[in-house]
Amino acid sequence: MMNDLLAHYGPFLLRGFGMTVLCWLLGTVGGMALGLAIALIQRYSIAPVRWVLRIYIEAIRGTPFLAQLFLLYYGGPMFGLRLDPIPAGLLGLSVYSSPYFAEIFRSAFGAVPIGQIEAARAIGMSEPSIVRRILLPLGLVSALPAMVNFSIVLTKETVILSIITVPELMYQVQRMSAETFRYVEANLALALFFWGLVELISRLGRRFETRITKHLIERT
Amino acid sequence: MVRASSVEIRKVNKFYGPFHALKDIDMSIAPGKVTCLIGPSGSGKSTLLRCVNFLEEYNSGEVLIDGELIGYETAGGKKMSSRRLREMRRTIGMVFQQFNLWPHMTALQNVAEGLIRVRGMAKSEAEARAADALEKVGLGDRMSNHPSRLSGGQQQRVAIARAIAMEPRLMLFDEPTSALDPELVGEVLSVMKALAAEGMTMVVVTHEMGFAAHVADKVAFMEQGELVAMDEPANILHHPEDPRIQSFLRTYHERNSF
Amino acid sequence: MVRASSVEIRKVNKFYGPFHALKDIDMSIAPGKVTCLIGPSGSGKSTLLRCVNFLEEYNSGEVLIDGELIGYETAGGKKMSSRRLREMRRTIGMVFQQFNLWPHMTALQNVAEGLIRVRGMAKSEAEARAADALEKVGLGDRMSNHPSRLSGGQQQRVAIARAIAMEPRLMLFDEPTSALDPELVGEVLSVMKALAAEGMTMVVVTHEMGFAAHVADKVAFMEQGELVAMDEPANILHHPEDPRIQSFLRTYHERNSF
Amino acid sequence: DQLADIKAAGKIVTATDMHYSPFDMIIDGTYQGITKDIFDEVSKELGVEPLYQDIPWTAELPGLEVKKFDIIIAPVTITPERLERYAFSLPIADATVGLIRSANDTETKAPEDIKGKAVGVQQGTAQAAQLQMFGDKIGGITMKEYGTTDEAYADLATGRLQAVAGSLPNLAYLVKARSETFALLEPTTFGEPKYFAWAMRKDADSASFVEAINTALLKMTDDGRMKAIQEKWLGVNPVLPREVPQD
Amino acid sequence: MFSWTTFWESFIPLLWAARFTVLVSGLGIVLGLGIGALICAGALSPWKPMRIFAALWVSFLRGVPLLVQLLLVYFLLPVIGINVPALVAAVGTVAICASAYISEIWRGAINALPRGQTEAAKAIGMAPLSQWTRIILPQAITMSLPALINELILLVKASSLVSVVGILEITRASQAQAATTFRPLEVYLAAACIYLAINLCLAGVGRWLEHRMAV
Ligand SMILES: Nc1ncnc2c1ncn2[C@@H]1O[C@H](COP(=O)(O)OP(=O)(O)OP(=O)(O)O)[C@@H](O)[C@H]1O
Ligand SMILES: Nc1ncnc2c1ncn2[C@@H]1O[C@H](COP(=O)(O)OP(=O)(O)OP(=O)(O)O)[C@@H](O)[C@H]1O
Ligand SMILES: [Mg+2]
Ligand SMILES: [Mg+2]
Repeated sequence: MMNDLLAHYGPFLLRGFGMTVLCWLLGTVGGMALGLAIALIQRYSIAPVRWVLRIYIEAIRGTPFLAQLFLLYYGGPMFGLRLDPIPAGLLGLSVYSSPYFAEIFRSAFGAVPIGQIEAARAIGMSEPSIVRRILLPLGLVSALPAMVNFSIVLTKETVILSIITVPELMYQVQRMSAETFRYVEANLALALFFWGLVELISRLGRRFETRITKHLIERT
Repeated sequence: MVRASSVEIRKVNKFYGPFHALKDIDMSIAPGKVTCLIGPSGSGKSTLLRCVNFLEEYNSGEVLIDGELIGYETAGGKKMSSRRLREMRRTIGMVFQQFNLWPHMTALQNVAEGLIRVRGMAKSEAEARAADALEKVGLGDRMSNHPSRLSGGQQQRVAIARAIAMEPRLMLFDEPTSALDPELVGEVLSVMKALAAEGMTMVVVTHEMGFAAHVADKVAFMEQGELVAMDEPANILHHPEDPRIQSFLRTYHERNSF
Repeated sequence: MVRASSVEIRKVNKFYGPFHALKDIDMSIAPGKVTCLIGPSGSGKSTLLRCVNFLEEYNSGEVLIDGELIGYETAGGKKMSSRRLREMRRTIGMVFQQFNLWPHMTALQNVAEGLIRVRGMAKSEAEARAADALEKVGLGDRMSNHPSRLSGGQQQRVAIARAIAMEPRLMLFDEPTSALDPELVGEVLSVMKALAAEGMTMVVVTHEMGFAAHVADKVAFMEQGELVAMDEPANILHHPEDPRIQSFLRTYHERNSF
Repeated sequence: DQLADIKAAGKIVTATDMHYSPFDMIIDGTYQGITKDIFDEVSKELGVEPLYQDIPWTAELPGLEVKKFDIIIAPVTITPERLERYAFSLPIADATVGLIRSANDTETKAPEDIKGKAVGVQQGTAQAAQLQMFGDKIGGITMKEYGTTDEAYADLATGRLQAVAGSLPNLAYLVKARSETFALLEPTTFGEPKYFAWAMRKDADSASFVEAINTALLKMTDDGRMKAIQEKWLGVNPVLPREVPQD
Repeated sequence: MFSWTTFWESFIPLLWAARFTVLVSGLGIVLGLGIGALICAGALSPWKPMRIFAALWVSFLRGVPLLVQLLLVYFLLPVIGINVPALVAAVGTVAICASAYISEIWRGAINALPRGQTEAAKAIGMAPLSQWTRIILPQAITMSLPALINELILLVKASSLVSVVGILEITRASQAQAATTFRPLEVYLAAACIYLAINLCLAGVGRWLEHRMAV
């Protein structure tokens, strides 16, 4: 029985998992890039631009992903925006995650002692260099756990992509449990896949974290 | 030999909220000269120094580096473009009172960073240069330590090496020897003297009168945001006219004799 | 009048990885005495000071405060309970080389905090006390500033006030006057002298020979992790036998005379 | 014994997903629909108070198994696989598959017209299986599966789909509510007849309870109460089998 | 096309359901912050068993989806004889799950605190509790406020999952509403507006705190 189940649904689940990982990865990378861009523009631009970005952040951050995705995919065609499920899903994930990453970056930048930035300014380093060489590496120390946190939250938000028929893991699991009523097995598979993915992400996060904090043990 | 910069400070005022930190400061520093800023704690020395490279925005007046206004396009006008400011800062070095080393880089990387990013040197060349500068301040054996693994004096020397490696035409030192022991102060001073001889203008905030007496071309005494006097070291340190300077120096002599 | 503590350091060794930072240090400090630690940068002065209140774990040897071992239950044994360590630390004050002020509190709160949390004082009483301590170091008018709004010297004085307000029986100073101007050094020293007279043992890392000469009962000279000599100030500063001390002092004299 | 326990407690604990019109709905904050009307009567027959709970579909079967509720009154289509695992009541409504199209679509008129078109359906349902079979028979369709019917309807409105298959009662109710957007294909049903029923635990402890429920349902069919309810909500009175269909 | 009537009419049932969203996420936040601080202290404690416990806590609670956690608490605990009321199960699970994320955020901020800050506190013999409440957390919280508000907003939205234990909150109510009106777009938009209103309050509090705590 169990073997039949595996033989029949195993490949679907695996394919679903692959799609989940792909969506998560691209969505996270897209969201981080957008978020970083937002945080940087906020830092370096004039007040009106900052207000606009503020509104963007609060509007996207304050509303559920489900509603956003619904709007984008099912409401989009009303305004002439007709996307296929996967592009819509990736765009949705990136946009949805961008304000969170933007805020994490903003708080990370705030944690960098001003003296260290001044030291870079004083030698005439350009702002892009300062961001790359000082602000990001130092800010990452405080931001990394929050970023890992949110990336983990995002893995779970990918299940919402099933409502726009992206064939990710949740989609396959729902299908399996609806067809066979083996919801325990199906959800166990779901939980195991997710735990595996989350463990992997947090392990990688921890390893990276020890690498960047190793030298910061400060002395007085 | 590089050309040293001149500094011209005209009626500079700085407020922190209601607090008047700099009051109509006028000062002019000829190229290649060493000027020491002395004065009581909280008198505005660091603030003035930071106005010179525009890390601190002054509220009125003018600061001219080599005759060019820094920070503003015209006096009292709008701020200059950040690109132009950056270009001006490339010729100005600074050593901070709190060092401000970058904790995620080794001593060597701290020094090489500016050479690579600002002077556009190749990494290997920059590191060779940085190693040289660290040798000069006696840190040849600690180049691969991160700042958190250095003693106070060692950190301060890295900060000094970082600034001199950039070969600025104007150097601003904020108490560059506060964490150094007497021997090292001597060494660091000789490095600084050599720089001065090579054609570098220096403004040094210091509490070390000995240093002021030996190295400075001019000594400026500040108190409560005012420039009380600026003159040859001998005139300030040996025959001061102002009673405030007299009392300031009296305690110094008492303390340092033994 | 409080009772001052004695400090007894026996064969203390400290390693940072392979680096031998303290080598078999032996030192004994009688209650109520002032001991100055001098020596080149990186010689281990800060490290030794930090071993005395066990902020730094020593690897072997013993540090006894008033005859009681700090940090370990028995020499080389397991660590003492954190409650006991805390109790011992309550009688030991420390002023750090980098001040370590708490940036989210005003000067007044920085000083009052320990009185409230550790000494269990009522807030109003603690603040009155804290205000007193700040007055003593000349900061009566800056009590409500946060550290980021204070000059280097002002920050250092807050750190000193924070330590003395706790009325410890043993005080550890790591270059307590590095950011102070000569006049203030005088004032701070007189505060410290008064404390010593009231019965406080002091260990002071300093580069100020004048201070060592005037205030210290004993001067200890360290180099490369070793205690080279420890004696009356006159013997160390005026007639040093060890050539290392001689050369160290020579540069000092050159520098400070003017 | 479950039935004895229920009678002793004086109440029967149910679970349903209250968003499947016209069976289970929340209108103005109160629970209404075919299921409720029928179950109210069934409870009366059993002489106990019904306790209605809104539980998302995902949690219903697990909850049933750990005895959080006595019965799932969400309409579940009877299929052989499901019969293996759960006890079903007698059918309470027709679940035969039907099709809808966009109201302004003039090309798709009869079920056969969906050949080669994109048709949406809720994934894993009996209706999906029927649609699949029908599609194969008429020469292939592009079937798109959705988590719930809501999304399939939404996608029909965007024009990504040309038709959506579902259980007839649900479709009929939808078309009534949004006649400007959706229309039924004629004839309204195709494929094998299917039925909705309620799910209970399949063990000895529950056998008498299942029996009692079925007895009550039969009684209602016979005395016309069932007919009244069906007509009230659907406008028609489907003929329901008098025993649980086994396929 | 877009039905404004449905949109406006949706607000009545949705606002009514919002009570539970606010209740569950509000209590969840308060408890989660407290538990999060304890777990964070555990993760940084010098005592190894404590660190391992904290690591397992975080790994389990972040690894298992909140939905599954809720199902476990509500449906599996009864199997071993512990029956918890739905609301308690919901608040408890949400708080415990949140604590894992919150503790990680604070751990990051604390890592970035200069070591000298706690050394100064230790040197005067301050007890660990005071070190935490007076020195470490105030600075860590200020530093991590934006990230923390992020998390709390996620929490408000994640509280929709408590509908599996039969609590009718906003998302659930909007699904029901969508199913009766067959106009999910309008209904979800209305739901989004209510979430936005709640979350704007949170963001506002965050901004205000950030402003206040800045020195
Ligand atoms: N964490 C560490 N890892 C490795 N080496 C270290 C570490 N901390 C300090 N050191 C080294 O130990 C030596 C002693 O340092 P310490 O801070 O005690 O010197 P110091 O006498 O206080 O010097 P200064 O006068 O410059 O403050 C230095 O050479 C320093 O580089
Ligand atoms: N951000 C600020 N807000 C308010 N007051 C400030 C601020 N920064 C500095 N001050 C005040 O301005 C005055 C001048 O400070 P500055 O740092 O220039 O003194 P300084 O001469 O360098 O003293 P020191 O020798 O102690 O370093 C001080 O009284 C200080 O309290
Ligand atoms: Mg200063
Ligand atoms: Mg030191």
